Formats: sequence, structure tokens, C-alpha cells
Amino acid sequence: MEIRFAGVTKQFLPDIVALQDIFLTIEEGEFVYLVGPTGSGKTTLLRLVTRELVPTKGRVTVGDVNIRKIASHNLAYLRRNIGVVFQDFRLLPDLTVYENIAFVQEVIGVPRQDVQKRTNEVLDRLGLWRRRNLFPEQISGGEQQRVAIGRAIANSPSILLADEPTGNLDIDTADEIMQLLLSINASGTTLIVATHNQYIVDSYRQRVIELRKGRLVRDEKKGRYRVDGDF
Amino acid sequence: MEIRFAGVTKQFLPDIVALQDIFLTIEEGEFVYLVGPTGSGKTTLLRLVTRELVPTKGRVTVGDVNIRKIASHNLAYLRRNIGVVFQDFRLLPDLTVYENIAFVQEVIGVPRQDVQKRTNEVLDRLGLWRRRNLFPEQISGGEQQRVAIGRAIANSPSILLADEPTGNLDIDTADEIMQLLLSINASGTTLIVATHNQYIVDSYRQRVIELRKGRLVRDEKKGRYRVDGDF
Amino acid sequence: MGIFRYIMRDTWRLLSRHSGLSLLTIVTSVAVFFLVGASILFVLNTRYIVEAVEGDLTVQVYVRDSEEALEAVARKASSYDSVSSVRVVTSGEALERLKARLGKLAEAVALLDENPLPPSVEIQVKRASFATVIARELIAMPEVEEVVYAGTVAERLQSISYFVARLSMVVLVVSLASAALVLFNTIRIGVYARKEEISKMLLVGATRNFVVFPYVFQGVILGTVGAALAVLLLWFSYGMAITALERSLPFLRLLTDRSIVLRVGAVLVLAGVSVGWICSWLAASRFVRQASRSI
Amino acid sequence: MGIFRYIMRDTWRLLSRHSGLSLLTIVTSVAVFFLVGASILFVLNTRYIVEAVEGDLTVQVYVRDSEEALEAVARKASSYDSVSSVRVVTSGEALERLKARLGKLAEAVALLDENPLPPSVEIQVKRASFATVIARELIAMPEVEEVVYAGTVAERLQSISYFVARLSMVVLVVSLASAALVLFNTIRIGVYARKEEISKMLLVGATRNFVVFPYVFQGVILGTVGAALAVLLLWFSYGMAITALERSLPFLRLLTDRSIVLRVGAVLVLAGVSVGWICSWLAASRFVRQASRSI
Ligand SMILES: Nc1ncnc2c1ncn2[C@@H]1O[C@H](COP(=O)(O)OP(=O)(O)OP(=O)(O)O)[C@@H](O)[C@H]1O
Ligand SMILES: Nc1ncnc2c1ncn2[C@@H]1O[C@H](COP(=O)(O)OP(=O)(O)OP(=O)(O)O)[C@@H](O)[C@H]1O
Ligand SMILES: [Mg+2]
Ligand SMILES: [Mg+2]
Repeated sequence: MEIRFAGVTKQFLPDIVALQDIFLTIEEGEFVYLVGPTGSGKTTLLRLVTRELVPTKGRVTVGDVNIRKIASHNLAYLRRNIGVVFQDFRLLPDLTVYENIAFVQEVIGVPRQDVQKRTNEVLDRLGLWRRRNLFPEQISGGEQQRVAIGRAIANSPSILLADEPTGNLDIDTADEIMQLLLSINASGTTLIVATHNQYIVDSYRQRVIELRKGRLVRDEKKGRYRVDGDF
Repeated sequence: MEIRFAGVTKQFLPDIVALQDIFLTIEEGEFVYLVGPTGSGKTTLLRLVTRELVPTKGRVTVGDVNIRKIASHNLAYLRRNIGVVFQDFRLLPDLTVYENIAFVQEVIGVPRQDVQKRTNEVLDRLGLWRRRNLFPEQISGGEQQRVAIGRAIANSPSILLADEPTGNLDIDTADEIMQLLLSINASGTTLIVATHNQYIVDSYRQRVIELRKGRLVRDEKKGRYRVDGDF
Repeated sequence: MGIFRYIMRDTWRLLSRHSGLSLLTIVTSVAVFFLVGASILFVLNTRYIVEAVEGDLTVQVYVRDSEEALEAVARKASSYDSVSSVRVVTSGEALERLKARLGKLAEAVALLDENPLPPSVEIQVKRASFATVIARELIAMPEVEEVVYAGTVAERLQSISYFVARLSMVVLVVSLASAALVLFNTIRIGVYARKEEISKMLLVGATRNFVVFPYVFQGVILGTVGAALAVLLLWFSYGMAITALERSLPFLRLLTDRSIVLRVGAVLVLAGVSVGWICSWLAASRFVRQASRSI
Repeated sequence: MGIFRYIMRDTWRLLSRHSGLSLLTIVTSVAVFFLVGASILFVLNTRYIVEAVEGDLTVQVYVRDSEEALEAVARKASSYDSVSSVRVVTSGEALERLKARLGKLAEAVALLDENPLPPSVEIQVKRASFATVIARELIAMPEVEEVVYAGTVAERLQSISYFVARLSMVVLVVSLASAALVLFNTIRIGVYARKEEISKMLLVGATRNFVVFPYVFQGVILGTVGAALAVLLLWFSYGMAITALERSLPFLRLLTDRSIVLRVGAVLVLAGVSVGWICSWLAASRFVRQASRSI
């Protein structure tokens, strides 16, 4: 599904403009890095795609749908096509690691056996198998981050939004995660990764979109974390 | 205050040993990086210093006090000497940015005017002045992280524990934070920074302690994020 | 079908993973339903007692001294539905009664040459309010000389019974309203403690129903279990109360059949189910609406 | 002093930043205190009515016909504390009364040559239980021929009054217990919703008291406001209830002075303060203990 921002502005309080006049098209199957200093509007942009937020001005479309026009009881069906790794994880604290990843599949009615198979697969892939019966507060920050990633990819969504997915991971684990994301992208999933991690942006070169104070200041194919000679 | 680990083991479940047989002394005024892959026990080590956890075996002493021996109603007084930047921030969701930073000072009975002065100073230093009246859920991940840092340093503690303090910050902001931490260290505060950020470890060389699967595998003066030729 | 099983499983998780919260809610609903049940039983007994007292009410009809007249009046009286018993009192009987009643003065009556007392028909009515009606109808008969009945007492009983009927409605309404309110608040505060989770579930694509129904079933279970335990408590305490009352107030006619508790209990359990359902549905869908409101 | 101001400020934050939760808690405590207050008023009135009915109890003492004897008995009767009034009834008065009482039979009495009725002393006792005692003491006097009083009625009244006294205790205990339980649970569930915050506060060096006291004060305020509003509600509804009762049951002697509501209200508000304090203290310090338990 294509994601399109047409003249999008998002204002929170009279004096806080988180995004300003964004025009942007992300084709189906693309891999995009979203970079920019802290507070530049990366998370806000992602939250507009999932309709956690609605734009103050302009239009956001996902596939053919204007996200503002979705009736709120249909929202669930939009969100099932979008996997999200939240910056603050948002794991369900009462569910174990296993249950957190199983939950998003159960929600869309996947039968028990399939859920079991897929969840174990994901746990295995992310090295979380031995932590499967622990609750989120019992595991380390990096483990929680991987659970969040596992949950986002469990349903093989057509769009995957990852907000700072390696912030709590060491370089080697971050590398593994990047391999995983690339393979998911290769299978046709659109990927937007908001990140501060210079190492991964520069190692796995992809399209880079840079925000500054809510404005889109750079959109580069096979870009780097920063433009050489930047400031 | 000196921090000393003497044969410390921390076991969570029969099969999860988060730390094993740690011997470690951190002198007053030292600056120490704590590195290691995700799940290696960094956060657990820090939580032993604040007595969020007690060791399964061995002894942790902070200053002259064995942390296991502190009566639980005296715990507050130990914790006031230790500033902590939690990996997951742990901001108080009902308090604004300003109030979160003011709260830790109020807790120890600092008079109103001094609280005001100090809080504004900290907000200014961290570039959060314009966000002071927002609640944690209304600010970006990086801003939350800076609030957590501001809260930890507000009381000028004798020990500062920072768990992944730059995980949600861009390189420039991370640099600023490092300058801040170095200046705090220069004024005599003991600093332990658990981090995955290769860039800062390698740029601001300090003592590096590396954990792997709960064991202390490296303790190097002026070390790097990884030993050359590591794996 | 699969979804339904997941929802039931989630209900169980809600209950078991916050067992402290579940316990608190159950205790509250036991207290609330016990109070409601106790007031219902109190009201039922009061009504029953008032009815029993009312049933003691007698209308005395004095008749011209003739066998036929007596019989005619007695026949007429028996024909009323509201009359529970009719008895003929002859002159002789009446004199005996008078002597017994006068006690010390009996000798005064013994001085009389002939028996001056007329025969009468004694009518037992079922309800105080009927006494007036029957008296008025019988006085119209030519055979009847006079009708005597406890006018004030009947009126008082009537207004007391009317009042008790109204009081019982007020007690019921007030106790049911407070019960619903308290349960609603308790369940709502419980859901409040988990509103973060609700918004997280919605963010990962759960439909409203998928989120709400575990809370609804949880509420139903907590309400029902609370009501059932309250009924159990009522069963034992009603037994004890009745025993105590019969010992200390043997002249009161109470609803001693404990099956009344079961009937009240059935109502309570039903109330538990519906209050649990409605309250948790309202609470959960409120937070769902709040969480899915995009800013 | 500084710390105290911070605590008060934090109390205010607890109340205002979760105003929904505060409102729910207040509504619950209004409902609970209203119920308790209503049952107290009900019990007080029932006791008062029973006492009033008991006060109507008369002991009739028949005396040998002589002025001195009558006076002696009257004097003796007046000396009892438990006697509320004493009246002498002469033979003539007694005959008038008998005629009035016999109605239809008055003519039978009119046939008597001389008045056969002895004079008597009519004693009003304050309490059913005294009737038996006084009767027993007076019969011992040589001047007294006979003592007549409503034996069964007195006994019944006595046991009813005893029962009402016990019932009022039971009603009070049950309603207070349920009230405390419900409020405790409500406050506890409210604190439960914020246990995360409690543990965070402890982690940044807050003492137990610094964490607990805002919750305690919050509980006190919610409990007190709830109780005060309940008293207001009671004030109006008691007025209405009394008016309605006086219209439909004019013969009942009720506690019409509304100041009784204020006295009951004072008790309720006091209960609000203490229940609020105790419950929130228990709830908050439980979570503090839980949070500061190191694993
Ligand atoms: N609900 C809100 N109310 C007010 N301001 C908000 C709200 N949400 C976000 N903002 C502001 O909008 C700006 C952009 O926030 P956003 O979370 O998009 O930043 P970001 O690029 O994700 O930053 P980071 O890298 O630190 O996560 C921030 O300055 C933030 O304070
Ligand atoms: N309460 C707990 N119960 C069970 N296991 C725990 C608990 N807390 C931590 N662990 C386990 O102990 C190990 C060390 O955790 P710790 O949080 O110290 O790692 P870390 O080095 O901080 O990792 P990261 O870099 O991902 O934050 C992890 O594997 C974690 O799953
Ligand atoms: Mg962000
Ligand atoms: Mg950690």
C-alpha cells in the first residue's frame, strides 16, 4: 500500500507545530529511513499513518483511504495491515512475551495452532525463546524492544513502522534486526524506520528522509545519516 | 561514595542468572561505561546499587553501607544520594516536565524558591524550557529521556547512574548530554553509564566495564566500546 | 467461534492476573447484594406481618332476634370474597362473653332479669380496608340493627399497610439505586486502572468488541459471584434471624419458609448478571471511545 | 513545614488530575453514607415510636371505696420514677365510661339500682416493663382490691422494644460494616490504579510518608465530602419523608425535629473522616510496602 502525505501540518498546542507542510509519497515495498534531531516530528509522522493522530491540515492516505475518513469502528481493520514498533514499546504488561506476540494474531482471528506455530517461529528468530514466559517488566530493555519488533511482524503486515527499533540494542543485535527488517522488506512489506542510529543508516543504505523542526529538509535515495558537511 | 561489588550473583528464576560472581570497585568520582550485549546484566547491576534488587549471593556496598542491611524505611535516604536515569525513564505521568524535575527536590525538602531556581536551570540546560508544562505522554521520546536526565541530576547526587541515556537522542544531542555528564563528573560525582552507543564510548574515552551473560569480561581504563578484533 | 474462545480466555486472564482487584470487586458486590437482599427480606416480612395483623380484623353485626335474620346475614356475609370467616353468636353466648369481659362487674350483669343482648354475626375480613365496605353494605339490610367494627383501628391499619407498601418501594429503589451506583463505580474504577492497556490493544488492531467483551464477561462473573455469595450469606443469616425472632417475638407471624431466600436470591443473581453486564459494558466502552478518539 | 505544604499540594494534584476517579469515589461514598444515615434515622424513629407506644400503657388499680385509700394509692404511685402520670377515677366517672364503652348495652347498665363500680387510680407508666413491677408492688397495699393491666400487651411491647433495640444495633453494624468495606475497596482500587506511580516515587527517594500522606489526605477529603453531601441529601429527604409520613400516618409520633439529621450528620462526617483516613492509609501503605520490597 502506498502512503501519501499531501500538505500535512500537525499542530498540538497553539505554539507547537510538530509537522509542517509535509508532501511525501512512499511507494509500496519501499524502505525508508526517517531521521532528524529529537523532537523533529518523526514519531508524529508515524502516528499519522496509523491514525493515532489526525492531521490539522492536509491529507494522509494509506492505500486508497484517507485516514481521516475512516469510521472509528473500521480503524481496527486499517491497523491490522500496519505493524508498529513503538518507541516506548507499549507491550501489554499483563501478558507474557509469548502472549504479547500471540495476541495480535488472535485479534484477527488466526486459529490456535497457526498462532502457536507463528509465535514460536518469531520468538526463535528474535532469540526470545527462553524468555517466552516472562512478563515485560521481567526482561531487559533490549529484550522488550525485540518483543515489540516480534509483535509488529507477527502478522506479516503490508506496512511496518519501526520507531527507533534499535535504541536499546547493541550493535550486533541491531545488525541482526536489520537483516530481519531487510528480509521482511524483500518480501514486499513497506518499511519506515525512524532512527538516530547512524551506524545502521550508513551501513544499510536506503532512501533517507530528514525532518527538522517539523519540516521535510531532505529526501535522498541511498542516503546517509547526515549530509557530508552538514552543519 | 565508593561502590563495591564483592562476589555478587543475582539469580531471578532457577534458570536465569543475570549476574554471576561480580567483583568490582568503583572509586568516588570515577566515570565508568558499562557495556555488553542486550540481556548481559547492565541494568541488573545498576538496580543492585539502588537496592531495587538485593543480591542472591555476595555483597554490594555503597559508601560504608551494605545495601542489604539498610532498613527499608531508610532506603529513601540512600536513594537521595543516587540519581538514576532509568532505561524506561519512569517519569511520573501525572506531573508535567517541570513538576517531574521539581518533585525529586521537594521530596528532600528543598524550599520552594530554590526548587524553582534549580528546576529552571536544569530545564534550560537540557533545552526543555518550552516543554516545561507538558505531560510526559505529550513529548517526544528524546525529550522524555532528557527529562529523566534532568530529574536525575537535579539534586546534584554523589552517584549518578545512567541507563542507556542516549538511546533516543540524535548524535548532536547525545554529544551535549555527554558534555553535561562530564561536567557533572568533573564536580566530583561518580558516574556509571550503561550504554550501547559506540560513538560516545569511543569519543569520550573512560573506564569501560564489559559484561557478557552476567559475567564481567573486561575492565579497561580508557577503553573502547569493543576490543579490537573482538569476535 | 475462535474469536469467542480468545475472548473467554482473555476474560479469565483479566480475572486471574489481577486477582487482588477481582477479590476487592467481589467483596464489594457481596456487601452490596447482601444489603439489597436483607432489605428485600425485611420489606417482605414487614408486609406479611401487617397483612397478618389486618387479617385479625372483626366486624360485629347485630341482628334482630330471629333465626332467619341471622342466617340471611350470615349467608350474605359469606358471599363476599374479602371475608375470611363468618360466625353466628347467639344471645346466650354474647352474655357469657360480656361476663368474661367485665370481670369485676359481672355481678352487675347477673342482676339483670332477662338477657338484653342481641345475637350477632361475627365477620372476619381479610384486609382492613374491606371492613368499611362490608359494614356499609350490611347496614343496608333490614335485618341488621347495628354494625360495630374497629373504625379507627381499621383506618390506621389501612394507612400503615399503605405506608409499608410505599416504604418497601422506597427501600427497594434506594437500595437498588445505591447498589447499582456502587457496583458501577467499583467496576469503572477497576477498568480505569487498565485504560492504558485498552488503548494499547486498540493500537495493535483489536476491534472494540474484542477489547470490551472480556471486560463485560469479567463484570458479569464478578457481579454474579458476588450476588451468589450474598445469597449464601443471606440464607444462613436469615435462618439465624428467624430463629432469634421466633424466640423473642413468638407472636409475630414471619415468613419462616426459607425458600423465600431462594426466590429473593434468584432475583439478586439476575441483578448481579445484568448490573455486572451493563456497568462493565458502559465503563469499558467509555474508555474504548476515549482511547480511539484521535487528536 | 515545607514538606507539609508539598504534601498538601500533592493531595490536590491527586484529586484534580484524576478528577474522574475522585468523582466516582465521592459518588460511591455519598451513596454509602446516605444508606448508613437513612438506616440510623430509621432506627431512631422506630425506637422512638416504640417508646411512645409503650408510654401509652395504663395500669388500672381498683381501690376500696374511701377517699383516704384512693389518695394513699395515688401518692404511692406518684412516687415511682417510672410512672409518668397518675389520675383518680371516681365510681361516677367509671360508670360514665362503662356506658360509653358498652354502646348498645348501655341500657342494660341503666337498669342497675346503684352504681356497682369501684373507684380506681389510673397510672401511666413510662415503659412496658415497669407495668408488671408496679402492679406487683401496688397489689401488696391493703387498700387495693385489684390491679388490672394489659399483661400480654405489655409483655409483647416489651419484647418488641427489646427486639427493636437489638435490630437497630444489627442494622447499624451491618450497614456500617458494609459501608466501611465498600469505601475501603473503592479507595483501594483507586490507589491500585496508581501503584506504578507509588513505586516510581519511592525510587527517586521519596519517604514512605511523603508518598502515603497525599493518598491519606485525599481519602479523608473524598470521605468527608461524600459524607457531607450525604448529610445534605438526608436533610432534604428526611424533611420530605417526615412530611409524607405525617400526612399519611398522623397517629405516629416521629422525630420531627430535623436537628436530629444534623446530629446523625455529625456522626457521618466524623465517620467519613476516619474511614477515609484509615482506608486510604491501609491501601497506600500496602502498595508502598509492596513496592519497597526488594527482590
Ligand atoms: N500530544 C502532544 N501535545 C503537545 N506536543 C506534542 C504532543 N506530541 C508531540 N508533541 C511535540 O511535537 C514535537 C515532535 O514530537 P515527535 O514525538 O514527533 O518527535 P520525534 O521526532 O519522534 O523525536 P524523538 O526523536 O525524540 O522521538 C515534540 O517537540 C513534542 O514535544
Ligand atoms: N525480574 C526478572 N525476572 C526474571 N528475569 C529477569 C528479571 N530482570 C531481569 N531478568 C533477566 O536478566 C537478564 C539481564 O537483564 P538486564 O536488564 O540486566 O540486561 P541489560 O544488560 O540491561 O540488557 P539491555 O541492554 O537489553 O537493557 C535478562 O536476560 C533478563 O531477562
Ligand atoms: Mg519519537
Ligand atoms: Mg538494560
